[in-house]
Parts: sequence; structure tokens; C-alpha cells
Amino acid sequence: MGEQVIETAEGAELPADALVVADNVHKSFGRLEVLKGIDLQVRRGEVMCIIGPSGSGKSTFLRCVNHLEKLSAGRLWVNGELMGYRQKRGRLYELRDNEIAAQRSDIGMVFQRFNLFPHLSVVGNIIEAPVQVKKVPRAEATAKALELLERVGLPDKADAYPDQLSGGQQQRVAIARALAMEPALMLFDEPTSALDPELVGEVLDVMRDLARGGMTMVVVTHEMGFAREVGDSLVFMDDGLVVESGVPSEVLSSPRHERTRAFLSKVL
Amino acid sequence: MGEQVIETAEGAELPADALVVADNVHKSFGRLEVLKGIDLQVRRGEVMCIIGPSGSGKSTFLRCVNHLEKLSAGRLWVNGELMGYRQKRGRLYELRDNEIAAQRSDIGMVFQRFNLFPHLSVVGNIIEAPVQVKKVPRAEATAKALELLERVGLPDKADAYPDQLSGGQQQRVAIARALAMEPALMLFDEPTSALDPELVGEVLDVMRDLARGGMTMVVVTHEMGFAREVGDSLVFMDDGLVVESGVPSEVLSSPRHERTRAFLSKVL
Amino acid sequence: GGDGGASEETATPEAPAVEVDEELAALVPADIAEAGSVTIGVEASYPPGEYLDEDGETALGFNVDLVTAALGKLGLEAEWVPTAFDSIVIGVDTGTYDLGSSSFTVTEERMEQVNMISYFSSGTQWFAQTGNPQDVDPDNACGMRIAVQSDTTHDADIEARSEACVEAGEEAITIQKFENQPLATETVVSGVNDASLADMPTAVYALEQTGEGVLELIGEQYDAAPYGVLTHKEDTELAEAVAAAFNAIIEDGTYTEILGEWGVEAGVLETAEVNPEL
Amino acid sequence: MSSPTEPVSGPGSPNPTPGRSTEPVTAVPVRYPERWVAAAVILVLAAMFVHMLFTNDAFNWPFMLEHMFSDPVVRGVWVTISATVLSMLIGIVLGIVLAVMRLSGNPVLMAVSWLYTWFFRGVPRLVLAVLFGNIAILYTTIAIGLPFDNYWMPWLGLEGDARFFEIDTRTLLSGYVAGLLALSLSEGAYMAEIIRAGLQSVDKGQTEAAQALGMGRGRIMRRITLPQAMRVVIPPTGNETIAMLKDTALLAYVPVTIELFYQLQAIGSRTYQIFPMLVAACLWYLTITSVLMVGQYFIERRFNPGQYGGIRGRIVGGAH
Amino acid sequence: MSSPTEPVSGPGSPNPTPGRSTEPVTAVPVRYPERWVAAAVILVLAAMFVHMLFTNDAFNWPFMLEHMFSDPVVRGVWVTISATVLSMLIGIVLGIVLAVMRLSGNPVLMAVSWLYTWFFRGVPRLVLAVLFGNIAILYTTIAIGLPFDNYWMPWLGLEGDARFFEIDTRTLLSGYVAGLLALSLSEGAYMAEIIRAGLQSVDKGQTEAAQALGMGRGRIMRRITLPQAMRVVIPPTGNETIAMLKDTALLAYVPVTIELFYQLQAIGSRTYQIFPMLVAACLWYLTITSVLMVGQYFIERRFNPGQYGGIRGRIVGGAH
Ligand SMILES: Nc1ncnc2c1ncn2[C@@H]1O[C@H](COP(=O)(O)OP(=O)(O)OP(=O)(O)O)[C@@H](O)[C@H]1O
Ligand SMILES: Nc1ncnc2c1ncn2[C@@H]1O[C@H](COP(=O)(O)OP(=O)(O)OP(=O)(O)O)[C@@H](O)[C@H]1O
Ligand SMILES: [Mg+2]
Ligand SMILES: [Mg+2]
Repeated sequence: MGEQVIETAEGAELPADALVVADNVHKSFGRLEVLKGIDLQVRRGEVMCIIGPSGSGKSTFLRCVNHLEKLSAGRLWVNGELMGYRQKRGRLYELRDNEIAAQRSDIGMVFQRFNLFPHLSVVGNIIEAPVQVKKVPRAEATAKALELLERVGLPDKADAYPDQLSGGQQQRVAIARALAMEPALMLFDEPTSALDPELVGEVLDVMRDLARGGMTMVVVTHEMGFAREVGDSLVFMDDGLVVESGVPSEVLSSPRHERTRAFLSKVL
Repeated sequence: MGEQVIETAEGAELPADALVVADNVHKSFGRLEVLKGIDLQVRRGEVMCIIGPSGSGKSTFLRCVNHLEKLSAGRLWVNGELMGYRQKRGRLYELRDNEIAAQRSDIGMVFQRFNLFPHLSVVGNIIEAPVQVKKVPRAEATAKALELLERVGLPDKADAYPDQLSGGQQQRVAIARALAMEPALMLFDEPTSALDPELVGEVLDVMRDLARGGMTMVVVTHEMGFAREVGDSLVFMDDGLVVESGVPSEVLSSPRHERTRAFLSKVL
Repeated sequence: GGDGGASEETATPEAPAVEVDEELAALVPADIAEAGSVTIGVEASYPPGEYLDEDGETALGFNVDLVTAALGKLGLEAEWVPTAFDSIVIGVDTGTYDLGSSSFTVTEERMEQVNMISYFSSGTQWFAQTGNPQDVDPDNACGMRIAVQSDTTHDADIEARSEACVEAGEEAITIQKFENQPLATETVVSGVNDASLADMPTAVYALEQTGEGVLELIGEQYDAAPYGVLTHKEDTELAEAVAAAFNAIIEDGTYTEILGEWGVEAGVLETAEVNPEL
Repeated sequence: MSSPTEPVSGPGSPNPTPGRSTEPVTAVPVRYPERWVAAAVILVLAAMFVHMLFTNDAFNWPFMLEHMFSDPVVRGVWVTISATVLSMLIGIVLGIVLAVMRLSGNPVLMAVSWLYTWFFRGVPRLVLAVLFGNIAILYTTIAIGLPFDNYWMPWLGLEGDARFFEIDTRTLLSGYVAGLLALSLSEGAYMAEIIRAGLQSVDKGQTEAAQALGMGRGRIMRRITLPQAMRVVIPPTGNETIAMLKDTALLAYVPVTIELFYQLQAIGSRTYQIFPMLVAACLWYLTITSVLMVGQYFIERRFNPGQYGGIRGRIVGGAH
Repeated sequence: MSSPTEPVSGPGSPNPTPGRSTEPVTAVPVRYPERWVAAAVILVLAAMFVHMLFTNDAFNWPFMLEHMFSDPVVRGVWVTISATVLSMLIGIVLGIVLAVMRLSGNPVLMAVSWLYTWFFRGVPRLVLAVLFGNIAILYTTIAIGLPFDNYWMPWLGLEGDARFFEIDTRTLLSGYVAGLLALSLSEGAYMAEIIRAGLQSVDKGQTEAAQALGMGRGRIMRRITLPQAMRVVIPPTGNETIAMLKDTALLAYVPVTIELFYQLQAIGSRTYQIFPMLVAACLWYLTITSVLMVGQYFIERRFNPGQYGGIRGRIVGGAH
């Protein structure tokens, strides 16, 4: 197909339109090998959904992407940069804290349990990182935050504290908080699974909007409807490996692997 | 229909087969009226499911049943006893802490967020109340606990700590913990909504078993499949009132009220 | 307690002016003579020997006056630094203070560590409530309750007496040791303890402060032992100079004048010495 | 009398049976006569205590009032307050640094922090005060230069020394500064433990969320973790402050004798009125303690809004 | 050199591209030269300090060693340890009672608890020691009977008194017991604050779960809330214990003079070897502190297993 190729600082050649490239990613906790060689590429603008049974390593993979976990083996590039390391003369050097922070500020992450900062108001949560990290003036950041709150449908909650919000509202604030850093990539780790069914819709709506706006997203989810409708690709992971991947509708309707079939039968 | 009637200590006449009788239950927090007059009766052996939008007062009602919240007006009997009060010569007297505790020990409750005791092992969690409250000998209580763990499908997790369990496993331990007190009534407050879809099945299976065993249960849930299959009755609450109730299949397929229809269309 | 406010107003004696004795001044080590002053560590909580004036800074007392007068003979200014007891000894040791002066009783053990210049002699004095209601006899106090300031020579004294009682087959003395003499005195005033013993000047002062007719002395002072000014063990030059200065004020009468003003003539010493034979 | 006798009508049991039990629940609360008895006993004892205070001669109130506000004492109050505030401020900053080092995972930093905490918790403040007041006992001069020159210079055949300049330690530290240093260094060790407990009580999801936002380690500590640790840190820090208020009395060993307690004792020993002056000390300390406790109350409310109405629960999560 | 150039093949992008980058990540960790420099400086300073300890005459090691283990000193060590342990035990029990009262919601109990905490945090321990040691000066006898009889009996025209029996306070409290009481009562106030902070840090879902199981208030406190509060309570309690170790020196004001610090000071003031005896005090206190810190480590591990491997996180909830 003769795709365009860019060369990274380390000399690796990556497809030009790939935002995330995972190359044989391994991750072990002590003797427990959780990721056993993940190869994945996420193109700019792509929405990739990841499904798989509990313990299959979905969260761990997402955490590897923004270097909350260190890889045990393999390489992972985001935006053409090797995450967490610098390669010089064939050797890897760990990046300094502030360099890793700079890499992470390009990647938004939304957690299953929201993890809003309870001591800050909603606006405080959203402007914290832009003001502190990107040195955006407070007034400007606040204006942006109100705009984002509008976008996630919470224009009137600016001054509330996280404790005063429902789960769905908290998760939408968490999304706004991540978006405030204007990331190139958004990672969602089961963003709706701590929510009541009624609240799930609110959050999925926001994500749907984001996808339509062209945001690159990696979404670990069990919402098959969402995956089918919004996802450009669907990855099924099991036991630390990618078992099957492809267009969502195809994977969902005619899974090629036995394991995928078994899993889908339970979840759907 | 000429039902049998029993007279309570207060002189109220209750249907003989009703385990829970809520009579015009009101509950306000400050100026916010959350329950606006709930009348409900749960017969022995009945499985009642409660559904309703967020904030409609479902949790608050359950908490009133075992007197975690005090009523603002109305009366509530469980097992023929007025919860939390003694009525003498037309006046209500609050019960002492230990008397309320005795009433509660007949009512098991399972929370949305499990609330296992993190400093105790699984068996420790289960035997705590029997040993401390009912003075069951420790050995006997442990044997019983292992039996219950078997029943909820976790025979090998006896010595694990809550942090080491998945959500579904934690919730099943929470059920076992409640059952260890051999309650006459089990209250479930959205027991599956903090769980991943895959784990929901485990917990519903255990509840299904319980229902089959003849346990009286009040279940706040959004699992319509469960309500339809296991529930003897379905109650739809909105804004602190019971809007509609009846046989689950009927309520679900042909709701009489507009509000119920609107809600079901969003959730199903 | 009595109304101690009464004697509060008694004017504190003025320290007499002394003239510099150039001959003696020549004995002073050069660096100190050049500085023109010496710093003296003092634990200013032992009236009438040394205590703080009402301004909370100035040291007063007969020790203070005696030492100031002696230093005057040497042409030296005295800078009194109020501090805690531990700090005085350490301060002299490290040169933070040139001298230490705080009603220190001279003992053999202490002279192994520092030079001590004797300049005053104080015995042990007993006192009790007026009329001595418990009939305390210093020579036979067995079975009595006696208050004493801890860690003083009197502390050792009363311990020895108690042991003697036990050896003689009598009841031991109930000894209560206090952090300071005023507290010990307070317990005698209130009748909690039967009597107390202290340095003679201190006992006299206690009588004054507790007011008319509350306490009275029992018997005479005994076991007189010298008070000493401290210098660093290696500072013999300064020690000799100070001793000579004391002898000079004894000579010219300033010494007795000061003792007289403070009412402690009983403590007069014939000659001051560096590290005296005990 | 209510009579909810309506039959339970089949599976749709929750038949509304309105019109009964409408009276609001106005129950008689449980009576705890033992509490009232206890309260009464405490009140009587307190009354007897106060009565004793005023009638017992040992307290000599007129004398106390006369001396309690004398110039040196009032000056002493200010010295005590300033020493307390300054040494707590330095101690808290030190404690934060030490706690962060202790939890850093870096073995060097952890060891240094542990050693510091061990040493300064172990050594009594009184000894520190004496030492810092008499630092000359350890080093008569403090020299800036290369270490151990007296060993290696001769060994290398060099003469002289490798010191660039020297300070006479007797003039280095003023008494007040020395005392402050002694108290602050000691306080740092205690605060380190308190702050460590606070930091450990913050959910680690908070750190991860901040990391994911691209915040650096220092900023996360300052903006996210520390503010949340405050809830747990404040009450024991209040304890430390109040204890420090009293420990400034150790300044007398430095010696800094213009401090409150020393001044009161000086009056006591001059006049043999020990008790009135001890009571005066209590009154002064109680007064300052009261002010500090009011301060603590407001700081706690600031960092723990949920507890005082306003915000509902402590647990992040939807209504349940 | 790796070259993941496989084209991104349409929507099913995650094409396995195996066989590359298989080497394990063995990166060179970030170097922190400044940390090593700091560590080196600290080591050199520590070495100089230790060197000074052994060469400085002021320490007089032979003298110190000779007296550090003399009989009265060793006896003093035991008195100090026993007083520390006993007063902390009483203080902790008192603190728990006061903290529970403070959080009970009952206005009487809350007021009593607040008053107690206010008073005993405000009054210096030294003053308490003097007061308790000399209670006889304030009350020559303690009588059990009806209060204020000297007022109301004459007023009612009665004679005599309403006292049932009287104790001579000179014999009521031995010095040691009086001192212990002073220290424990004071410690109770400080512990109350610490335990309150601990109790407030426990998720209230825990209490509700226990209530729902039919557990009574006392049992919930004992079995559920307190054990979970321990994590937050232990480090400041360690502080308090170690501070108390040193505060037992205040027993000398009671007077209890068989205590460690007093005995060392007594040797110092007898022989004027003050400084070596202060160092001996440091060594003794450091030794006991070390033992206490080891104890604290194990107690912390017992109540906080997650932190030391074994259990993963602190947050209850599924793997995520
Ligand atoms: N910090 C850790 N230390 C040890 N084991 C870990 C750690 N984090 C995760 N694991 C283990 O790694 C495995 C994969 O966990 P992970 O959270 O990635 O699964 P998942 O696919 O996200 O599952 P779920 O759907 O339950 O969230 C699990 O067995 C888990 O116990
Ligand atoms: N302790 C409280 N103080 C004040 N308001 C409360 C309290 N508890 C609940 N509420 C309010 O009462 C209303 C009903 O809450 P409740 O938790 O019973 O709703 P719910 O039907 O269980 O909703 P959900 O499905 O979200 O759990 C909500 O508006 C809530 O904010
Ligand atoms: Mg609810
Ligand atoms: Mg996960």
C-alpha cells in the first residue's frame, strides 16, 4: 500500500498517520506477566474500542500508553515520541519527571472512578492543569473551562464541588478536565462502568460528540452499542494478548475466534 | 379476600403475611422532602423490585426500612415491630441503640459500594456480626461462613482481604455477610451498578438462588431482566412517590403512567 | 501562703562603688583586660544570693554585688547573663562565660573540673512554722516530714540524717525534694511538711518573704562551707586575679558593707582563695 | 388509631393505603439519665474547683493580677508567641520536606530522612537548647573549607590548612536564633511523621489523575496531595503547636530568659509566691491556647468543608 | 534497528507486527547527581560529627560510660520507661473516650470533652506536675460528702458537716502516682485530638454497613471504626510517646527524683561534668526511642498491610 513513513529520533520508522504505535509491549508485575506482546497502531482521528474479560490487561495497556506503568519489554510511541525514554546510541535513558509530564500533557485520560480532586470546585478541577502546567492565564483558562462545561452539558455546575455531583456529572467533569489540556489523544478506561444505567447515556453522548469532532480516542468499554456505532476499530484482548481486531460491526457479528465468541455471548 | 390480620404492640392491625408495612412514609432532609408518602407492603417470601430515576428516593426508602434514616412522618413496621420506636399511650419513644441494633439484625442490607471491612479477611467480614452480636461461637460461625462462601461461589477466597477481590467477588462476600445473620428480610441497593457487566451475572445468580430459597427481598435495581424473571412485584418510584406497581412483566410491557413509559424507554 | 506582697517593696541594697586597683588590674589576662568586661553566667532564681529584678533582666543579690565589687577592683565591667544552671557550667567550660557565679558550694569533686574561688561561707539553717508546732529538732528529726531543695548539699545532709535514724532503729525521715526552695518553703508554710533546711541566707530571706510571724529559724547554722566563683580549669590567671580582688574588698571594708546591707554578715570569710583546702 | 388492614392484593402488593399516620414523627428521644448525672457531678466538681481557686490563700489573686501584666511578663508573652510561631513554621516546612523524602522511594533520601527523624525525635529538646546555646562546646570555630584537612594535609606533605575562612561560633548565633533553631529542628522531625501519615491517607488515584494531566511531581505534591492531607494533618499539628507554646520555656537553657515562663518563675522565686505565678502561667497559656484552638477550628473548616454542612459526604461518588 | 513500517491497514488497524523490539526494557535510570552530591555532603558532615564526638574532650567518654550505667541511672531508666508506658496507656484510653464524646453529637458530652481538651492542652505539664505533687497545699484533706457544706449547713441551721470520711492528702497520692496522673490527664487531651482526626478519616459507609448488620454503637467503634482509624492515628501517637519519654523528666517537679534525667543531672551537678551527662541522656533516650520506633513500624505494618506488599491498593474496589 506504500504508506508514508516518518523516522523517529531513535531511528525507528513509523507510519506517518499513526498517533500511537505499540510494538510488542510487555508488562509484568513481579512474576505475573499481564501484557504478553501487544502490537497496536492507532491512526490520527481513529476511535479504537478495546474489549475483553476482566484481568485481560486492558487497563494496564492504557496505563502503559501514558507511562503510568513502565513497559517491561517492547516500545511504545505516541505522536512519534518514545514514551518515557530517550534512545541514544542504542541505549535507553529514562526521561526526567518533567519530560514525562510534558509527554503526558498531550494525552488525556479518563478513569473509571473519575478521580476528581475533591478539594477543588468543578472549575478548579478543570483549570488546575492548564494554569499550573501550561501557564495559561487564570482568566483565560476559566473562560475555556466554562466553554468545556457547556460542551459536556454542565454549564451551571461550575462552582459545585465534586461531592455535590452525581456520578454521571462527575465523569463529564473528568472528561472536561482532560480536554482542557487540549490533548492529541484521549484514553478512556471504562468511563461508564461506575455509573447507573441512566447516567451512562450522558457520558456516551459526550464521547460521541468528541469522536465526531475528530478526536483520536482509545476506549476500554463494555458498551457494545457505542463500539458499534462510534468505533472505527474494535480490539478484543484476552490474557495479555490481542486476540482479534477489526471493524466493530464485523467483529461483533461474526467473531473469528472461539474465545471472542464466548466472551460476546456473555456480555451482549 | 378476608386476609388474616395481626395486631401490633401499638394496636395497629397489619396483614398477617406482610413482613414490611410502610404506612405513609415521609422523609425530609432539612427543607428537601425526599419521600412524600410511601405506602408499601412486602409479603413474606416476596421479591419486590424498585426502579426509578436517580434522586427519586429509592435508596432513602431502603435506608428508612432498617432505620438508617429516621422517618419524618408515617410509620414503618418490619416483622410486626415498629422500626426504631416504641409506642406507649399514644406517644412515640425512641428506642435505645441496642434495641435498634436488635431490630436491624433481622434485616440484611447490601450496598451499592459493597462497604466490606477492609481490615478484616473475607471470613472475618462474615463472622464479625454473628460472633459479636449473636454471640455465636467463633468455630461455628466460621463453619457457617465457609458454607455461605460456597453458596455464593467463593469457596477459595476465605482468607483473602477485600482489596484482593474483584468487584463482583466483593459484592458476593457482602451478600454472604448479610446472610450470616440469618435475616428475615434482605434489602439490596443497586447491588450490581458498581460492577462491570461481566461481573453483574455472578451477583444476580446469587440473588436468584436466594429468591428461589424463599427469602423475602426488596431490590432496588436497573436490571430489568432480573426484575422480570425473579421479581414478584415491581414498583416504580418518582419524586418521592410510588407512581405505579404491579406484576413486573405487566408494568414493563404495558406501563400505565406516562412517566413510567418515559423512564423505561430510556433504560431498556 | 502569706501575703508576700508586703516585703516586696523593701528597697534592694545599693551596690557600693569601688575604685580600681591598678596593681591588681595588672594581674588580669591581657585579652580580658583589653575587652574591659567579663561575662558571668548566673542562675538568677536563688534569692538573696542572686535573682532577677522587677524589670526581668537585671541580676540582683549579695553574690552579684560581691562579685561586681571585686571585678571593679580589677577595672572590669561585669556582664551578668541569666541562664539555667546546666548552661553556666557548660558555658564556662566552652568560654561562653568568663565566670560563673550562682551560690555554688565548693566541693572537691567540682574543683577537679573547674577552678573555684571561695569568697563567702554559708552554713545550713533549719526553719519551721512559728512556734515550731511539730517540735522539730535538727539533730533528731526521725519520723518528721522535711522539705529540701533537691540536688543541694542539704539534700545530701538530710539523706545522711535519715539513714542515721534508720541505723539507730528509729523511723526514717520523710524527705520531700523540690526543684526550688520557694516550693519547699511553701509546703512548710501550709503545714504539709514540718520543717525545711537551706543555706542560711536563703532561710533568712524565706522568713522575710513569707511575712511577719509565719516562719522561724530553728537552732544555729552548722557545717559552714564556702561559696565559689567558677573559672575555666585552665584560666588560673583570671582566677588568681579574682581571688586577689576579693581579698582587696575584704581589706577595704567594701565586703562587710555589702554583707551588712544584705543582712548576711554571718557568712563572712577571712580570705578568698583559689581552690581552697576543705 | 391506624389500621392498615387492606389485604395484600397479589403480586402488585404495594397498594397505596393513604390517609393514615400522617402525624409527623415527634418521638421522645431516648433519655440518658446517667449522662445528666455525670454532667451534674462534673459541674459541681468544677464549681468546687473554681471556689477553691478564689478562696484558697495559696493563689493570692491580688498579687497575681498585679504581676501578671508587668512589663517583662508581657514582653515574655510576645517572645513566647513569636518563638512558637516561627519554630512551628520552620518545623512544618522541614517536616514536609522530610516526609516527601521519606516517601520518595529514593533510598538515599529515605535514609537521610529516617536518620534525621530518628536523631531529632530521640534527643530531648532541653539538650538541643543547651547545645545550640553553647555550640562552642562542639566546635570553637566553624570553618568553611575542605574536610579533615588536619589529617590529609600533613599526609600529603602540605603545611597550613585548607580552610577558607573561619567564624567564632560564640558570636555566630544569637541566643534567640540558636534557641529557635533547636526548637525548629526538633519540631521538623515530629512534623515529618505527622505529614507522612497525612500523605499516606490520600487516595493514590488522586496522584495518578494529576500525573495523567501532565503535572510534575512537585506540583502534584503542592497542589493535590498536600491540600488533601490537611484534614488528617491539622489536629495533630494543633497538638504540636500547643505543646511548642509550652516548650518555648526551654529557651531559658539557651539562654533566652526574656521568655514568658522564665519571667513568671523569676517573680515567683524573688517573692516566694510560687503558686500565684504558676497560675498566672496557666492563665496566659490557656489564653494563647484558646486563640490557637479558634485558629485550628477555622483551618479545619477550610480544609474539611463537608463536615460542617455545605458539602454532603466525604466519599467521592454519586448519590446513593 | 526496529522498523515498524507495516502500513496501517484500514479500520482494523491493530495489525500484529511481531518479531521486533523484543529486548526487555533495561533503561538507564535518570541520574540525579545533585542527590549524590547531597548524600556525599551529608556523609562527610556526619563523619566529621562522629569524629568530633570521639576527639572532643568535652564528651569525656570514660567518665560518661562509668556513670551512664550506675545503679541509680539504670533504675531511673526503668522508672522513665514505666512512667511513659503507663501514662501513654491511660492517656490513649482517655483520648478515645474524649474523642468519642466529642463526636457523639450529644451536646453535654461534647461540651465536657471540649472543656477538658481545652483545659489540659492549655495548662503546661510542669504546672500540672507541681499542682498534683503538692495537692496538699491546696486541699489539706479530701473529704467524701455533700458539696459546699460549709455554706448550706449553717444556712439551714445545721451544725457539723456533711462529710462522710476524710483522707489526709499528704498520704493520698504517692509522688509517682501523682506524677503519672498529671502526665496522663494532660496526654488524654492531646490523644483526644489525634484520635478524633483518625475517626473522622474513616469512611462513613463502614459505620452504616456495621449498623445494618445490627452492631451497636460501642461495638462498631471498637471493632470497625477504631481499627481503621489506626493508620492515621499511629504516627502522631508515636510522636506523643516519644515526647512523653522526655516529659517524664517533669516528674522531678512532683517531686519524683528517681527518674532518669534527674539522676543524670544529679551526677552532672555533683561533679560538674554536666555535658557528658547530657550526652548520656541523649544516648539513653535515643536507645529507648529506637525501640519505640521499631515498635511503631510493626504496629503500622499490622494496621496498614497494603503498604508493605501483600495487599495491593488502599482503595476498596475492583481491579481497574
Ligand atoms: N499494580 C499491580 N500489581 C500487581 N498486579 C497488578 C497490578 N495492576 C494490575 N495487576 C494485575 O494485572 C492483571 C490485569 O489487570 P488490568 O487492570 O489491566 O485488567 P483489565 O483488563 O483492566 O480488567 P478489568 O476489566 O477488571 O478492569 C490483573 O490480574 C491484575 O490483578
Ligand atoms: N443525607 C442527605 N442529606 C441531604 N440530602 C440527601 C441526603 N441523602 C439523600 N439526599 C437527597 O435525597 C434525594 C434522593 O436520594 P436517593 O439517594 O434516595 O435517590 P435514589 O433514588 O437512590 O437515586 P440513585 O438512583 O441516584 O441512587 C436526592 O436528591 C439526594 O440528593
Ligand atoms: Mg440510590
Ligand atoms: Mg480495568
